[in-house]
Amino acid sequence: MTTYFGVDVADVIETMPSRFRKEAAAGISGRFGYDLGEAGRWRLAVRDGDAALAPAEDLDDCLAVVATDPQTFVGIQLGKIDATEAMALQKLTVAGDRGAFGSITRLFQKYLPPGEEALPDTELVVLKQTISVGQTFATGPVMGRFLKGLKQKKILAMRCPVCGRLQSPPREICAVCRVRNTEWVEVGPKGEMRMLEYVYYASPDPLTGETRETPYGAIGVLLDGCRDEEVFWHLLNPAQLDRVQMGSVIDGQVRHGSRLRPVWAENRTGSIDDIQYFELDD
Amino acid sequence: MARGTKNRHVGIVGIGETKFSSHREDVNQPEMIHEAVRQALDDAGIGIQEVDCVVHGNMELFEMVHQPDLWHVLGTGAYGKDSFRITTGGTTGGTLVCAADNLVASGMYDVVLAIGFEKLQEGHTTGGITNMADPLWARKLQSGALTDSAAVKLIEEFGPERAKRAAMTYRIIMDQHACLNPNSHRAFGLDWDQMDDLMADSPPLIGNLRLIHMCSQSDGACALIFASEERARRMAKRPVWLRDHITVHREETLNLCTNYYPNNPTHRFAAEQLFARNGIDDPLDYFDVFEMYDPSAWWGVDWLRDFFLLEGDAHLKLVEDREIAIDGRMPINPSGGVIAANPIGATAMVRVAEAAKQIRGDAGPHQVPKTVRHALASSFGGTMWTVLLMLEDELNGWGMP
Amino acid sequence: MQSDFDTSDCYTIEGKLALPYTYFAGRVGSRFITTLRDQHKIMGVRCDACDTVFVPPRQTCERCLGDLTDSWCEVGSRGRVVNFTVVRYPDRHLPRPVPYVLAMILLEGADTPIVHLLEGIPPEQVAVDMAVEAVFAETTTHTIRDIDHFKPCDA
Amino acid sequence: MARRVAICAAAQIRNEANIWYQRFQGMLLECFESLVDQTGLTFDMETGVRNVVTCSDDVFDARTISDNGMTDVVGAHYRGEEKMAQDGLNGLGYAMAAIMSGHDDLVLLLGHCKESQSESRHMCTNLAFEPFFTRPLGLDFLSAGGLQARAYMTRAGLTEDHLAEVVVRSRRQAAANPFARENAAVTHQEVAASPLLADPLRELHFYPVTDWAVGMLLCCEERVHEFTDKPVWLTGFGSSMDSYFLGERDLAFSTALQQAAQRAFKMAGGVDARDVDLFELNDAAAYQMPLWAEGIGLVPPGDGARWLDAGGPDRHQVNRSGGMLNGNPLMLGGLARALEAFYQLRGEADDRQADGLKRALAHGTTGPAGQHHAVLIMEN
Repeated sequence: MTTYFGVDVADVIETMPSRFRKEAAAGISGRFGYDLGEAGRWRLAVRDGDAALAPAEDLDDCLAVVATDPQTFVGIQLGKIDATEAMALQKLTVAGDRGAFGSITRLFQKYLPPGEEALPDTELVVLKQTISVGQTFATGPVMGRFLKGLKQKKILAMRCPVCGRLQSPPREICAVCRVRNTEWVEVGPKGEMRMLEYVYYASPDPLTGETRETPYGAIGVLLDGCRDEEVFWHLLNPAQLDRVQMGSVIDGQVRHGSRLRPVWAENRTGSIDDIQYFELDD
Repeated sequence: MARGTKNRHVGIVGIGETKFSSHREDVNQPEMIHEAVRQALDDAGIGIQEVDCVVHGNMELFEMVHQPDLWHVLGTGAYGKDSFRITTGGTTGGTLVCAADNLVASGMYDVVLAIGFEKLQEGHTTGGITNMADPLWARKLQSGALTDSAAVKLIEEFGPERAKRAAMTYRIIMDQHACLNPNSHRAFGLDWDQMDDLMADSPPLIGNLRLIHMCSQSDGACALIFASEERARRMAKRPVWLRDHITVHREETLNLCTNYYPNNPTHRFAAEQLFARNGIDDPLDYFDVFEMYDPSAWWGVDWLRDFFLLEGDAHLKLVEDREIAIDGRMPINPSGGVIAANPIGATAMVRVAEAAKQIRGDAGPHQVPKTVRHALASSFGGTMWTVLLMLEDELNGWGMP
Repeated sequence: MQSDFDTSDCYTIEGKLALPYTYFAGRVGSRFITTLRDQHKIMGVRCDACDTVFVPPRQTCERCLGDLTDSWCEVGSRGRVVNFTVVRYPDRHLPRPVPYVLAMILLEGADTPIVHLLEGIPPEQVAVDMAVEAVFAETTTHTIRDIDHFKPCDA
Repeated sequence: MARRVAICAAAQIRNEANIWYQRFQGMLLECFESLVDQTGLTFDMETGVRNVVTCSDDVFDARTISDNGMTDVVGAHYRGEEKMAQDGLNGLGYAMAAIMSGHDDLVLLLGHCKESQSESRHMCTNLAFEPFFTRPLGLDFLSAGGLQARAYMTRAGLTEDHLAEVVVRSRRQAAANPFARENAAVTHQEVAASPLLADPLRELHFYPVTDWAVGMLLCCEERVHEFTDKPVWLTGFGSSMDSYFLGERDLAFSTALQQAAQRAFKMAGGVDARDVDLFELNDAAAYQMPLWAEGIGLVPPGDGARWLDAGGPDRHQVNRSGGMLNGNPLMLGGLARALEAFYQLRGEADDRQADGLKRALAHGTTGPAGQHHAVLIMEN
């Protein structure tokens, strides 16, 4: 086999079982594929804290398959190449369950080339922790009234007494006119799709510390009774992500987006969760 | 200057930038900061005892150290000195420059050291940015600073083919610049023949915003030393003068479709105001280089129109004709910009540092080939916040009574 | 609250500030921690210019900005209490059930005291100047708590 | 010589234990509206406010870029906004510079903090300790205060009685302050019997959980007449940073405060503590009032107990507001001190008004046991 960065790719692959940290792998099981181009295809089977690695032609039974070239593979193992950047450049792809694959990669000790030992004075100490501090967020009278409206399946907005702009969720003030909003109006609850943020990237939700499920769609809905950019921000039914059409207004030309309706939660407590999501109003 | 005049002139006399990287396991936060501080002091040829005041900034929830300037005194040199901690999200680095300028110009301090840093590897950047949103509503919906709203806007206006090609052209030019800058975190060596593949295959993040378009998450620090005119002339071979700066924030609620907002985009508003009060009619003609805070290639393309007060497709043409390249008519980010390195709390200050190096003519391999006399640097943060700063090689009598 | 403030629509919603973090001790901090973990030795750094042995270590002298990367010196695992407090308010960030003693301990050979837990003595008997020694932790946390606590010892 | 800077107007809501019924935006908006009403200020690009300095804290707000949530309620939409992420007194020092530099004629300053929002303010301040050597021990600003209290009380001969007297006086003074946190009057016996939290600190020795918001308008000398006929001039500012690790500081005497005060006195024309008529010191805990009085040079080092015994606080007009000890949130303790000095110098301090004032000193601290100090000299 070939060497990259002075390291034999075979050595990196074959030491994988011995670098597997059994103690960290409790409760994890599954098969994971490595398609390493000219360095071959490999299947890693993890079960009850044990790991076995074997060459495999067919990786269809794997939860996730990582495909990359041997140089990138070795580079990542040695810390010479950043995995995210390799993905950006298409030099590394993960098919299947990306999250599961991510958890597996953390179960291996760092590869050390033969003859190099982890000396105490070169070890770089890392401390991983989730910091969590409970919070009691006030609604105040304005957001409070809006959220209470959701309990009754009503979407309320506030209107600026000067420029007439509607804001929902409402703000205490119109930023443009620098005056308190005074008038409440009910809008929607149905509306028109204006903007879809189709989110593939999974990140932690700081309100819970849990990682969000992806893909999801954050949407801007122009609720009935609103105009221009007075859009309402919420979620789209994830099953309908590929079925909606965005609307727009350019130079006065209106192109209408999909009609949407809110799906209300059964138990409503006066929070954003009182609307599960919006869905197509067919 | 504002409506009045600047109390006294302020020059940049020392510049320090760490190498930017996705990982700095070898140093803790104050140690990383100290690398930039040491460089800036050496560049200015002074010891820490000549510094009167230290200004520090980052976003503390990215690393979760409360009031981190307290700990970072182990690397900043602030011990026994006046110090401020001023933050404004992504614009922090620019705000720190404004603050240092104000502090020196006021006469309160003769020499001020400004430090912006971020060690993004220590936290979860997207989670940290999501946490800026209102906890009762948008925090549930936002995913960091990832948005493809600029892509949507450009595609709607110019069609998908032209818009996508412009964004990728911008991206490749930035990468070519990054390859010239030894401090870059990301320098791929992208070639023009990769364009179609990258447009089609780079992993999508949100809509048409792909991984290749988006800025990196970097560790790094930047330090700049500012001095009064009198001190600057004694200290530096060639002080770079900070002429004027403007900050424009906007409300928290960020509506996703911004093309019919009654107000100008903040970048455009800032540029109009700043250029008007400094008597600059044609910014494209006046400035020799622009270091822009470009968080993604899409935004980079879109914002050119705002910063240079362009109309129609003039900004697209600048990109398509590659006039934004280092040897072009208006070099944008000869450093490689934010897509090449983004230690957020330092990023906006790096724009100023790089612009100052261009004026000094000692940027190294990424020095713009033509003479640079007037430089523009921008910051971006919050919900479309702008800090825009002008740097000059000569005082030319501006800003004085 | 102003008496005319209408609170009828006001309430609160529980949430969290919860995010993952990965802290790096750096070369200097790592050497201190791994030496503590593996050899049960407490290391300090000496700044010659300031004539001071600092614990915990640091790469740069805070006062003169001198480079202290390679100025290691071992300090004793025994020392004396120079100051202390008894933490009596329960809270989630605390390492022990209350009450427990936080003491400032000047280790032999060090010029700056460190803060640590003092155990093995009722809080009301703790006194300034008493001699204490480190009790090392059986399992590592990769922090200063690789010293589990200090306990009183003979002077 | 740079132009002079004055505070023209101020506004606040009352300090309360738990403003559960308002978002911080609502708290700030009340201050903002009051300032607009008082002064008629505008946001015109030529003549109005173009720069707002805010003071808040990401950890206490549980919000990355905490100033992002308040742009509208502080009037900063399409204007400048810069966040002071230290005690708000530094915001005043910075606002001074922004005006003296010539960059701004007017600066609006607004600050808020809701200590009640998080499950524990001590968990928040624990995060100010770095992750490897100090945070794992559970250190926070209260236990750091306990350590400092013992160090200082030993040095200066302070007793429990002294602390009790500081607390009783603080409550008495605050009772005359309509915006002070509402606390019961206490006796020496009640203070001495309150539960120990971090020996020798008792519950009543430490400032209580508080929510608050405050705002001020600052203006250059040339335009003061547009907004007030009673400007309060900011004539000196200085700050200084001490060592990070508690073991490397002299906890019983703050050299950083001494430096900050000397710098502020120098800028104010070479005055010293004897030239100051009223002092507002940022006493997060009872022992800090004499400790800081020593730091600014009002009391000789180590003489804190004798100074208290001799009725020093009343004689020198120290913390007529009740001090931070009665209740101001972290990050705003110093700004609250400047606010009191502002009202006193304008003769608007109601029943707690001191006579014959010309010059006042406001003090703010940031960090555990006063790592960073700022001192502001104000004159009428």
